[in-house]
Amino acid sequence: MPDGQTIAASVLCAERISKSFGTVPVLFSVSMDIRAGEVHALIGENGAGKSTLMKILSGFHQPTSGRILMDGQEMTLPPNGETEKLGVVLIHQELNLAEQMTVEENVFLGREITRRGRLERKQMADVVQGYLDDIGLDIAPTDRISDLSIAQKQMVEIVKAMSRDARVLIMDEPTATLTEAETELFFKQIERLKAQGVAIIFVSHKLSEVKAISDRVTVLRDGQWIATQDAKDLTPDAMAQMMVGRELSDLYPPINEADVDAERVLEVKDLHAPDVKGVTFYLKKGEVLGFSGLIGSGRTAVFEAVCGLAPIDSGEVRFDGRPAEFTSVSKARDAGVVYLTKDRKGKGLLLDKKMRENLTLFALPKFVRNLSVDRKAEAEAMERAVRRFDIRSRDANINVGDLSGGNQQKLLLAKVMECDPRILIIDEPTRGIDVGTKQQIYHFIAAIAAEGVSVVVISSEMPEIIGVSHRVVVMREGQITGVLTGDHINENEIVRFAAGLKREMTHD
Amino acid sequence: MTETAMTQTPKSRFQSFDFKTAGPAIALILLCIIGFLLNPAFLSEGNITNLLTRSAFIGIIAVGATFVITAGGIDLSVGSMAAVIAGVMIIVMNGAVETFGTGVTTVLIGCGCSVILGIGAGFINGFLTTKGKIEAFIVTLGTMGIFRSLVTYFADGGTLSLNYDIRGVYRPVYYDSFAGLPIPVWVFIIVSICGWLLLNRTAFGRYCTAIGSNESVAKYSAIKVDRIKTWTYVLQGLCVSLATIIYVPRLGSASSSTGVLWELEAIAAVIIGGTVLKGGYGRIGGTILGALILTTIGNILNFTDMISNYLNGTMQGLIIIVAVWLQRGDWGRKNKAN
Amino acid sequence: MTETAMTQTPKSRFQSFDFKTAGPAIALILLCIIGFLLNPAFLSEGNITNLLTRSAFIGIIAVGATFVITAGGIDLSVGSMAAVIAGVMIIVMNGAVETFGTGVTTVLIGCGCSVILGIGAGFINGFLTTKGKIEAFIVTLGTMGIFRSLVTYFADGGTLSLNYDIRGVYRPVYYDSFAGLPIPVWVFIIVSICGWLLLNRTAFGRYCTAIGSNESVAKYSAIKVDRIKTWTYVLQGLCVSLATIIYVPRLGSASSSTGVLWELEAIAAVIIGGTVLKGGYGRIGGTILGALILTTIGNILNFTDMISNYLNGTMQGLIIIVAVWLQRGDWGRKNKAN
Amino acid sequence: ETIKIGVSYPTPTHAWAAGMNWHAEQAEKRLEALYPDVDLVLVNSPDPSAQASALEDLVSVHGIDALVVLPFESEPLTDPVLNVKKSGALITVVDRGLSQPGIEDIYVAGNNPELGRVSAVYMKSRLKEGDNIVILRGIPTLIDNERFDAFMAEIEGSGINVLDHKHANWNRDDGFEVMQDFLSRFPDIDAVWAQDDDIAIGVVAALKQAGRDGNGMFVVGGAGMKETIKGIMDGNELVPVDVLYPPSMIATAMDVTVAAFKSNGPVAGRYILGATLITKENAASFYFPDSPF
Ligand SMILES: Nc1ncnc2c1ncn2[C@@H]1O[C@H](COP(=O)(O)OP(=O)(O)OP(=O)(O)O)[C@@H](O)[C@H]1O
Ligand SMILES: Nc1ncnc2c1ncn2[C@@H]1O[C@H](COP(=O)(O)OP(=O)(O)OP(=O)(O)O)[C@@H](O)[C@H]1O
Ligand SMILES: [Mg+2]
Ligand SMILES: [Mg+2]
Repeated sequence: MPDGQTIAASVLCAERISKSFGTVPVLFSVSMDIRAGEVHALIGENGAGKSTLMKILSGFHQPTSGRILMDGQEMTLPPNGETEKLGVVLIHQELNLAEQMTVEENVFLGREITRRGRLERKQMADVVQGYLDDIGLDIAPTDRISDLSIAQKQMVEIVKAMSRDARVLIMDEPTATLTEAETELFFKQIERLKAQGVAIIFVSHKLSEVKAISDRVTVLRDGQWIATQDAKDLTPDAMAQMMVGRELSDLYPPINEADVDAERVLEVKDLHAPDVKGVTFYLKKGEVLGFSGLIGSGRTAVFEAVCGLAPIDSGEVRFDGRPAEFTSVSKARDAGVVYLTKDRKGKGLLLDKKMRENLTLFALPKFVRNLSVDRKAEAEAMERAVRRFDIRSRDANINVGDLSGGNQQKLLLAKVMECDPRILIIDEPTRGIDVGTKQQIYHFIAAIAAEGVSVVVISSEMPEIIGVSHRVVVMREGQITGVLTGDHINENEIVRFAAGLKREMTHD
Repeated sequence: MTETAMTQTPKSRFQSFDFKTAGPAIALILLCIIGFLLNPAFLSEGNITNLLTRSAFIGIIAVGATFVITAGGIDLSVGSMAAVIAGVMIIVMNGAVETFGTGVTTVLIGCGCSVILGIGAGFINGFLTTKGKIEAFIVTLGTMGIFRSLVTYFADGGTLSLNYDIRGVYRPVYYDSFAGLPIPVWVFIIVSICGWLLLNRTAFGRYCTAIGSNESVAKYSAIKVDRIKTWTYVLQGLCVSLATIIYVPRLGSASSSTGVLWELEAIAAVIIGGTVLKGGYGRIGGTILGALILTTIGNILNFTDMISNYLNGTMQGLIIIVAVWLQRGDWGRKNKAN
Repeated sequence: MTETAMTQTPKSRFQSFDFKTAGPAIALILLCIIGFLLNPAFLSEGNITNLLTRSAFIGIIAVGATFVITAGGIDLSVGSMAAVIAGVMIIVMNGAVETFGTGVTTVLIGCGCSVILGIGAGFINGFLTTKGKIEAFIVTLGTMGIFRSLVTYFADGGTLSLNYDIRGVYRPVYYDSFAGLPIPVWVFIIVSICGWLLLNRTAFGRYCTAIGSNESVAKYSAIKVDRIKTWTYVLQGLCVSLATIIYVPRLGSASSSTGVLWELEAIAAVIIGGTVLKGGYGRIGGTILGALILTTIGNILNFTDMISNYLNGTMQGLIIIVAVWLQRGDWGRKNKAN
Repeated sequence: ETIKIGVSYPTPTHAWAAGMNWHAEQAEKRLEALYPDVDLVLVNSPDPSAQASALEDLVSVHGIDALVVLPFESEPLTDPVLNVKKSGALITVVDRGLSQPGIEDIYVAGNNPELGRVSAVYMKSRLKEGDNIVILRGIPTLIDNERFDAFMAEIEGSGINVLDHKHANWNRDDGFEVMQDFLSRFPDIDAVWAQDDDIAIGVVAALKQAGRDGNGMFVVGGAGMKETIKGIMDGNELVPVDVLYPPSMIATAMDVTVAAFKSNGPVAGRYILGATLITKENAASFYFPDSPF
C-alpha cells in the first residue's frame, strides 16, 4: 500500500511484517508507516496484534519475516529498549516501572545524568519536576512507585517517554487508566510534541479519543492489516465497524427500570477507613450502582474496606440487613460479595501461570471434590469462560502474562464471576477492552442485574457510568458529594460533583 | 518471578521432551552410570538400599521445604529442629520407661512428642514470619541458633542416648524391611506421595503456588495468605518430626552435631529439583530426585579413592553445579536465546 | 517484591519519623545499654575498639553482600572464599620470601594476590549465575564447597601459617592504630563510604536496585542485566579479599575452619540492616549497623556468665529476632493492619 | 585480692569436648570451693576467630591473672595468646601446642601420635599378614593427621592392608554412612580403625546392620567414652579395647595453674598424658559414669 512517496516521508516503516510465537502466528504481513509530525492511531480488537506490532517497531520483538525501514534505510532494530538511542521510544501496555524505586529513578533508569561517575540527582529531580508540572501530576520526584495509584503510574510512564527526546513515540494504550481530565492534559503534551515534528503512534480502544487526536488510523483485525485512512474521514462508529468486521448495535443495553421496592442488600453507614472519610450509601437488589469521581477520590478504598481488603476504622456495613463486617476477603466471597480489582497485573492475575489456574483461583473451594481440586470441572469452567467472555488466545497453554491486555481483563472478569456473586463490585471493568467486547460486557452487566445480582461499577469513563447505571454515586476526596438518579445522570452533573463545585447531602 | 516467566515461555511446546522435568532424572541416571563404572558394587542391592534409606531423611525434610519455598518463604532451622526434636524425644522416652516400661507405648509416646514438637516449632516459625512480619530468613536463622543451643544444653554439650532396652523395640523402625524396602524408604514414599497430592491436587497446593507467585494477587483472590504461609511452616515442622522419628532408632542418640547443615542440603535438594527459590513454582518429584542426587554424590565419593579426600567438597560442588546446569536443559538452545 | 510493596505502601508519607531507617540504630543503642548495665567495662575504650575491629571483617563482607542481595542474588560462598584466599595469600607470601625477602614487597604481593583471587572468585560466581543461568543459591552453594575443600587440600588438612618474619611486617595492618582507630576500622569506614556512594550516588547502584526490583523492567531499560549482576559478585569478591587482607595478620594462618558461617553472618547483617532479601531495596547504612549488632551480641555474651554457655545460641537467636522485630517499627500500627 | 583465671576452650560440639567441658566445670567448683580467693571464668567459643575475641575480652573485661587455653587451632591462636601473655598473665596451654615456642608457662596435653601408634600396635597384635582394615578419620586437622600418620608408620611393613581411609568427621552419622559404603565396597574387611569412639558407634551400627559383626571382626576407637569403657568392662568383643585421650586434661591443667599460685614449689613445665590402651583389665579406673562422655 505505501507508495514510494510516503516511504520517503516516513520516519519508521514496517513492511510486510509477520510474527509467530512458536508455531502460533500472530501477525500476517502487516505494513504500516509513520511520518514525522503525525499522530498515527492503531486500532483493533483485543488480541489483534497491536502490542506485538508496536514491540516489533521498537525492537523488543524481532519479526519472523518482513523489513523495518528507518528513514528509508532497512535495519534490524536493537533489542531491549536500545532503540531509544535511535529515537524510538515505547510506552508498554503493561506498566514497566520498578516498584520499589522513586519516580525520578524510574524516569531516568538506564540513562542517568552523571558527572564524573556521580549522579546529578538535583538536576534529574528538577527535570522530572518540570515534566510533572507540565502534565499536571501532583506527585513528587522522590515518591516511590509502589505508593502511587495506577493512573499515576501510567502518567509516570508518559513522563518517562516524554523525557527521552523521541523522534518516534509509540504509546500502547496510554490513556486506558486515565480520566478524561487527565487525558486532556496528556493530549496537550501530544500536540506539543507533534508540533516539534515527533512521530507518534497511539494505540487505544477509546475511539472518540482516536478521532480527536489522530491524523491517520490503521486498523488491524486478527493479525491482518485492514486499512489505513485519514482520521477525518472516519467516525468512531465506522472505526468500530472496521475493527469488528460487522455492524455494531447499541453499545449500551437498555436500562431496565429499577425496582423501587427492592430490598437493600448492602448498606454502608458513616464508613471511615484509610482514604475514606465518612461514606454512607446503600445498594439495592438487582441494581447497577455507578461510582464516579476523579482518580484517587477513594472509590476503590471504599470497597476494599467493605470487602475485607483494608481495615475499617469505624462505621457500619450491613449486608442483607444484618451487620456484616467482612474481616477477610474469603468471608466476603462466601457471602457472595466479590471485588474485581482494577490492577490486573499487580493484584488480579498470576502472570506466570496458565489461564485455568487463574480462572479458578478465586472460587477454588467450589472446585474441591473429595479434598482435591476437580480438574475436569476446572477445564469445563475454562471452556465456559472462554465462550461467555470471548477470551481469545491463539494458544490455550500460554502464561497469562503473554495474553493480550484485553484478554487478560476478560479473564479477570471471568475469574470473579466464577463464584456466582450476589454483589459484584467491578473496578474499571473495561480497561483496555475493545468496543465489541465492551458491548458484550455491558450487556452482561445488565443481564446479571436483571437476574437479581447487584452490581457496583467503579469507572473513570463517564459514558460507561452513564450508560449502565441505575444510580450514580460521585466521590471526592474520600467523601460522597452526590448521588444521581434518572435524568440527573449526565456528564455535566457528575463533573460538577466530582470537582467539588456542587455537593448535596443525601441521607436515606 | 519475572525470570521464571521468561525462561519458561519460549517454545516449550516444541520440545516434545520436557527437559525441565526430565533434567534431574537425567542427572541422577548419569550419576548412577558413573558410580557403576567406578565400582560395580555401586549397583549392588545393599548399596541401593543404603542409598534410598539415607535419602529418606533429607528427602522427607525437603518435601516440607518444597512447600515453604514454593510459598515464597525459607526455613533455615530444619537441621537444628531435627536435633532438638531428637534430643527431646530421647529424654522423654528415657523418662517414660519408668512409668510405661520399655514397650511400644514408650516409643509411641516418643513419636507423639516428636510430632507435637515439630508442629509447634513450625508454628513458631510461621507465626513470627506472618504475624510478626519478620523476614523468614531472620526468623529461621534465629530459631536455628535457638534450637541448636537448646539441644546442646539438654545434652550438656555431649550426646543424649536412648535407653538400651527401648532401642530394641524401636530399632526395627529403621532397620527392618517391608516387601523388600526398608521402613524409612516406605515413609519417604508415603510422604512424597502425600506431598505430591497436596501440592498438585489440592487447593492448599494451589494457594502456596499463588502466594509465592504474587502475594497481592493471592490476597485479592480471597486466600488467607498468612494462614497458608503458617501452614507451610507447620508442614515443614511435621516433615522434620517424621524424619526424626526414623532417624532416632538408627543410632539411638542425638547431640549438638545432629542434623548440622541439613537445612542447606534440604534447600539444595529442592532447588536442584527445579523449584524456584523465589517461590511460585514447586515440584515435589524434582525434590525427591534432588535428595537422591545429593545422597548419591556422597555415596559415589565413598566408592572411589581416586580423589584426595580433601577434594570431596570440590567434587560435590562441581557435581551439584553441573547437575543443575544439565537440568536447565537448554544447552542446545543457548545460541538462539536472545 | 510484592511483600515490600505492600509493607511500604501505607502512608509512609505521614510518618515524620522513619522507623525503617532508625530501627537498627535503636536496636544497637538498646544493646549497648544492656551491655553497660551488665558490666560497665563494656563501654571502656578498649572494648569499644575491640568491638569495632571485630565488626570490620563481617562488615566489609556484608557491604559486598548488600549489592548482591539488592540485585536479587545471594552469595553463600563468602566464608569459604575468605578461607581459600587467606590460604593462598599465605602460600604466596611464604613463597615470595625467598625472592623478595621479608619486607613490605612480599606483603604487597600477598595483598595483590588476594585482590585478584577475590575478583576472580566473584567473577566465577557471577558468570555461572548469569551466563550459566543457574540459580545463585546453587552456584554459590557449590563454590562454597569447592573453596572450602580447596583450602583443606592446600593446608593438607591442617593449618597454613604465615612465615614469622613476614608476620612482624604485616602485623601492624591489624594491630596498629591511626588517629585513635585501629587500621581495620579505617578500612571498614572507607569501604562503607565507597559502598554507600556506589549504591546511592551512582548509576550502578540504581541498576542493582532496578534489577532486584524487577528484572524485566531493568532489561527493557537497556540495562545490561547480566553484566551488572556479575559486577555485584565481583564486588562481593573484592570485599571478601579486603576483609581477608586485614584478617590474615590477626591470626597469621588459615585452615579449613577459617570463615565458617561467615556467609550466614554477612547475610544476617544485611537483612537486619533493612535490605530486602528478595532484592530491590538495599541500605548500606543498615548493613553496617547490622554487622555492629551481630558483633555486639557476641561481645555482650562474653561479658556475663549469668547464662549457661550452651545457651549462647538461644540468646543470640532471640536477640536477632527481637532486633529485627524492633526495626520493623510498626508495633504501634499492629492492630490496624489486616 | 582474688586470683582470676580465665579458661577458654572450643564450644563442645561433640561428646569428647562435652566431657572436657564437664571436667572443667567440676574442676571450677572444686577449686573455687577449695580456694575462696580464686575465681575461674569459663568461656567457650564456636570458632578460632571467636576464641581470639574471647581472649581479648578476658583481658580487657575480666583482667585475668592467668589463662588456661585449649586453642581451637594452634596457628590462629598463637598471636592472641601472645597478646594475653603480654598483659602479664600466666599461660597454660592444653592439648594443642601453639606454633611459636616459649609462650606458654605450662603445657598439658594428650598425645596424638601415640594414640595412632598404640592403635596400630594393637591391630598388629590381633591381625596377621594379608588381613584387611579400613580407617575412618576425623575432621581434616593437624590432630587427625598426626594420629593417622603415626598409625600408618607403625602399621607399615606388617603386611596388613589398609583398603581405604575416609573422613568421618568424629561424627556418628558420618561414621555409619562411610562404614556402610566401605561394607558395600569391600567384601573382606577384618578390622576397623575408627580413631574415635563416636565414629566407632556408627561403625558398629553399620556392621550389625550388614550382619558382618562376627568372625572376629573388631573396631578400635579412641578417646575413652564412658559407654565404650563400660562395654570393655563387660567384655564386648566387637569393641574390645579403647585408646585413651582423656577429656579430663583440662581439669589437670586448671589444677596445675592454680597450683602455680598456691604451691610453694615450681610447677611450670610440660605435662604429657599417655595414650593408654584401655583393656578389660584396667578399664574400671577410666570409668566416670557421671561425665557426659
Ligand atoms: N510472548 C508471547 N508468546 C505467545 N503468544 C503471545 C505472546 N505475546 C502475545 N502473544 C499472543 O499474540 C496475540 C496478539 O497479542 P497482542 O498483545 O499483540 O494483542 P493486542 O492487539 O495488543 O490486544 P489488546 O488490545 O488486548 O492489548 C495474542 O493472541 C497473544 O496471546
Ligand atoms: N494524589 C494522590 N497522591 C497520593 N496517593 C494517591 C493519590 N491519589 C490516589 N492515591 C492513592 O489512591 C488511594 C485512594 O484512591 P483510590 O484508589 O481508592 O481511588 P479511586 O477513586 O479508586 O481512584 P482510581 O481512579 O485510581 O481507581 C490511596 O491509597 C492513595 O494512596
Ligand atoms: Mg495490547
Ligand atoms: Mg566462676
